[in-house]
Amino acid sequence: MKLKSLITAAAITALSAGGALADAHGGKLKVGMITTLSGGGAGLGIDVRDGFMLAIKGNDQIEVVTEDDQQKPDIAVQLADKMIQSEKVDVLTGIIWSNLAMAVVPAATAQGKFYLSPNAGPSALAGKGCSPLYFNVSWQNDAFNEAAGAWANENDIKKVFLMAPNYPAGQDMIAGFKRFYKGEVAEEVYTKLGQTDYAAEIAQIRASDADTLYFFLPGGMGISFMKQYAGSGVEKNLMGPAFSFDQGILGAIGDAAVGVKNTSHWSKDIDNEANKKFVADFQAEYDRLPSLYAAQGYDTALLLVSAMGKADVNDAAAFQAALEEADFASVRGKFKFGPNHHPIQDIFMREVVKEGDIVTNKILGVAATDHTDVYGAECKM
Amino acid sequence: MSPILFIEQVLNGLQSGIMLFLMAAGLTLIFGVMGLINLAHGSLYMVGAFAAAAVAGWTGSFVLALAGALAAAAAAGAVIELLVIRRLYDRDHLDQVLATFALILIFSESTRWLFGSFPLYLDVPAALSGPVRLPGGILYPAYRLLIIAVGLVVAAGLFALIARTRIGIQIRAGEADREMIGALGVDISKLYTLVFALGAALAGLAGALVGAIQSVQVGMGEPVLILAFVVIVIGGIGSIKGALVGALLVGLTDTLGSVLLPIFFSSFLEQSSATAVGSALSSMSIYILMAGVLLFKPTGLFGEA
Amino acid sequence: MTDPVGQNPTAEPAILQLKNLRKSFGALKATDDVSLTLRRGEIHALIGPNGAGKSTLMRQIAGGMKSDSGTVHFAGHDVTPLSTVARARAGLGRTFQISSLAMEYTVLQNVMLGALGHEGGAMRFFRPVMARTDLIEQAMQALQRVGLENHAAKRTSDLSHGQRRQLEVAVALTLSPKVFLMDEPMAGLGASGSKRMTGFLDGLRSEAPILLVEHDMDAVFALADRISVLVYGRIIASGTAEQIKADPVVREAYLGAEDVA
Amino acid sequence: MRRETLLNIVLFALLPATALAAWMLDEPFIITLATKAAILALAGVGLNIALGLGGLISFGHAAFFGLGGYAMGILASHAQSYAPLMESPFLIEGTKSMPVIWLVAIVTSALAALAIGALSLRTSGVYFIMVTLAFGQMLFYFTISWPAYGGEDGLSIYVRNGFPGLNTLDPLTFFGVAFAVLALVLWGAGRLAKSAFGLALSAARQNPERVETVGLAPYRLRLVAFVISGAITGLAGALFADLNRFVSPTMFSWQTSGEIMVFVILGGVGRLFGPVAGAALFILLEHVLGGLSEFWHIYLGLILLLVVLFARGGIVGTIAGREVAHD
Repeated sequence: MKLKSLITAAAITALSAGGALADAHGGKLKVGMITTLSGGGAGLGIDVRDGFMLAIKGNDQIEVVTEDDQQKPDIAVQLADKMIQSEKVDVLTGIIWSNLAMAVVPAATAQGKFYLSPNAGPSALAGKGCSPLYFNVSWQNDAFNEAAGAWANENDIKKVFLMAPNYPAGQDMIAGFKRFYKGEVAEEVYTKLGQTDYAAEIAQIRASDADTLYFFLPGGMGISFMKQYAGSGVEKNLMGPAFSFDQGILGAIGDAAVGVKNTSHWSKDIDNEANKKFVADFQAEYDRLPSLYAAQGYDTALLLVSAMGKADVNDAAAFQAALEEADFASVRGKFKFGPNHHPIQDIFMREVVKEGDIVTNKILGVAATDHTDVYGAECKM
Repeated sequence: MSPILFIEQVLNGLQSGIMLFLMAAGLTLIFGVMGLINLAHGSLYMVGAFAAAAVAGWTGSFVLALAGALAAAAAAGAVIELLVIRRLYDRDHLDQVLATFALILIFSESTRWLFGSFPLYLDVPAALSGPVRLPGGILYPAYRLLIIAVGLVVAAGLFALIARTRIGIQIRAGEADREMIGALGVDISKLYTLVFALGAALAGLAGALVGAIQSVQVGMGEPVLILAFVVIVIGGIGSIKGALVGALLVGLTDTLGSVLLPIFFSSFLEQSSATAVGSALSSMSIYILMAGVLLFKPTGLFGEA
Repeated sequence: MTDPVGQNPTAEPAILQLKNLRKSFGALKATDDVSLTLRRGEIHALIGPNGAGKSTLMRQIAGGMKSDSGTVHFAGHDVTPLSTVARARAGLGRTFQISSLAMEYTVLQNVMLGALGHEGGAMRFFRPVMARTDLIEQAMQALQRVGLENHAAKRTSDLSHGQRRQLEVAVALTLSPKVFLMDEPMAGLGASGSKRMTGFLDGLRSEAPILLVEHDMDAVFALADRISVLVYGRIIASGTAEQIKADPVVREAYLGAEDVA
Repeated sequence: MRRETLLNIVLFALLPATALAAWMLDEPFIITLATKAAILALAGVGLNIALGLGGLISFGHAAFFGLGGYAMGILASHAQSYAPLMESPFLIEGTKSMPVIWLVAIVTSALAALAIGALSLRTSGVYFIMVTLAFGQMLFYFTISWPAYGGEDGLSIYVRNGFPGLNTLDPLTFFGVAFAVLALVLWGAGRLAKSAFGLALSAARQNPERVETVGLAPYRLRLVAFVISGAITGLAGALFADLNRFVSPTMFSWQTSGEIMVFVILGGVGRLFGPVAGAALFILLEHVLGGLSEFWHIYLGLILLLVVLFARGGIVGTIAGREVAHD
């Protein structure tokens, strides 16, 4: 073992021009996972981590160092420094939130590390701020919303009421929807970030003549809104990106969510082998239904493994090319990267349904085929 | 905006004020009697909500869930009073802030350890799940009317408790002069444990009631805690009446601010920047209200120096 | 009972003049239409039973409490609207009944505070104040005059009650005020201490007149040029020691009472 | 030598010793942690002037920390994009020079502290705590919903700002810069505590009536203290932003105010080196406990609780004993 790693190290040293870049830990690849494991947002980070770990279970070529960012950008930046400087990881991944990604990704890629995003896709990183070393394995913030806008055009939705929290991701989401949607906008309301009571907004919705409410309220905000909306007796169509209707959240909303249409690149009932195996394995391993975050974590690991089979991570150009091929069986079915390293994928329209006692999602159809983001043109790498 | 909608929004503001009052009442009571700043009050609110969700999950009964929330929060309150809080009464506010900040950390992560990282399910009882029609044709969720009713009952109960009962007399004596109630032969430490448990139970009740229409998750207590502090500071710390008035003021400002400010700005700005400016200002509005009140009345509306 | 308001033209001009001061707390009239004067060179003692309103009156004069009505004239100016700080700067040197000292500080540091106040401000951020030999000298002089020079390095909270009174006086001395307002400087001093303080105050009146609130009747009768008697917030008598001793109203209302200190 | 002086020397030497050892062992992240400790200690030293010396329990110092951070973020982002901040009436360009950024951070947060302090100091006690919190929250919500500089996403600065003649990209050098600032401010704060102003301010905390009676206005003393305190915390914010090469509204959150307060209380209120001890211990705990368990906040909470209940006077107070802190 020691001899083997010595030989490998020597070979790599000979191959790599700098020499100083020699891999200190044999032929293995070291992944630094910075994700949210404590506090209110921990559920998402735990799902990404669990999905990722499931995919590399038994793979002794990948070593994962996991750290909790506490959903604080400054902690995330420091953890990235730690991963790069002390742990000497080759690849970083794990971040859930756009604001944390905005803090970490530019710093990580500037230090020559690959970053694979298992969630969060701020527009800046897809456009002007793109990097050859940054790969988004999830979605660009606008994607689900653009697809929803397109779907609305074709499904007889004439007038919408738009609602999102007043922060960049919220504004991006609404802008994404409006980019594709051709109908009328009745009203556009921005709520406070972290707001828990939506009585005032629901009254406005009731009074408006919109036929559909399109909203983005992630996490607890969505739970609160849906429960309150259900009790209000307002009966408009509800639609939104998948974040407020994912598996981890549906349990807390309960029946109130049934019937809501939401766009996602993944659903547990997508019919392909990889997905069936993933859903079954995940349930067997963790005894709960996987969420889209878990699916993204899983795909991220599959992508990484596929690239490792083609190139050595110390040869950045070759590894980048291997990642660009995206030669893995995604649980979403089709998956490839656009020129800005963001996904080209189908976005589905799902509907929340009740299967027995469990509230979950089922696919209605494809909302956008081979969808990609609009920021690629600004990306120069 | 139509008059009906405006009235409905005023009602929403009052209702949100009542929810805040439930939370603030315990906080102000504890401060008034013991002079303690309790940052962990939000954690007791969370304990109430989680206990309610757990009991509702086992039994399916909302009434039992409320009872469970009251019991769990009161018990948690009594335990931390006996173990920690009573050592803080004669400390300065600074020590109280740090110790109860530490309690928040312990409560939050212990709850996550016990219940997991995902939000829990707690729904309103079926009988109250829909809207009712109010005079004037306003459709209003029945459950929110229940919250208003409970809030008013709690307010009346607290006023009666303080004005009429033996404990109330002791509490008032304690507010006026801590040494005096000792001299009256009252067991102060028992009284303090009781008052703290009562305040905790109120927080737990608020958590359970509000949890049914919001998200039952770790960390749910902190935003409400800050709002409750704003409320009691505006009203004057230690005053139940102040807490009620402060809560209604904050509820109205918050609700009407978020509705009216964007409309106000759209009268002279273009739509999207009006929405942005209005939303930004409305999220700051209650803090502006609080700073404004304190500038004119440095000890709150009903507070004594 | 002559000239309670100080209208006698033959007397020294009044440096401090109170006109019709009133202060009520709810139904309780703490001070009720109080007028009196303090002239240069005199000690004017204010006596009365506990709760008569003496401390309230002192705070109305020094500025800690707003009067409901009435005015305070000091050194030719109406100082009624001024804050405590402004009145102190104008030259009102006050000592407190219940010690009002910085308890964490040493005795010397407390007196230094007075010296700083006299100098006109503390907005010096860099030079260590304990390196200011000029201020230390002033402070030590003041301590010496009250007899605390050997306790300069002691922590104030370790002082006896009597010593704290002496320290209060020392702080006031550093201010070189135009008028002293002293609230029970003899309390807790003991016989020999009282005697020493009496002698000290006797000499002090030539520096600045003293409005003296005191329970120690021996000291009052030994020192005071004039005495005013305050009962239930009203001045019921005013005059020389002999006049007061002889006044039947005073005897009944006050001197006959049990709580003559 | 007094025990506290000895302890201070040890505390003071601890950070550079850690950084040097980490440099020799080639553990750059430990240097980053030491830098973070130095910067947060600086924020604490700032707060301690208001809190320890002046007795002003500010629950809103995140406002100044954040303003300092945004002073850095805004200036550096404009320099990064070569777009001037303002063209009329006169041209203001962005900058990547630390000394200029520090100056702007200090002036901005001092002005903010002047405004916030002038209003807040009309109140006292719990009301003061809460009104300062309110001002912090206002700025927090303002930055979240203000789109020009990234809103909740914050601002990333890709390359650390420069200091003339130094390579600030080198972790040890940047540590040196931060530590030098901390040392300078500690020296200044030590002088301040012993100055005429310090004497009067601390007296106003112990007994405001006393101070008034000698003709000094407590309000003015406190306001000046609040301004100095805010300015130092603002400077710390600028350095913190440079450490992370990133600023976000989190810097304004009430939790940040709480944490700065925790450093001070943990270390020892009113002790010159208290914040240094507090920040170092806090970061050590965060680092060590964070590796032990997903639920490490429980242990952190327990330790904080034990310190408050049983180690009164914080670390410095416990070790050095109850000597007079201000002579």
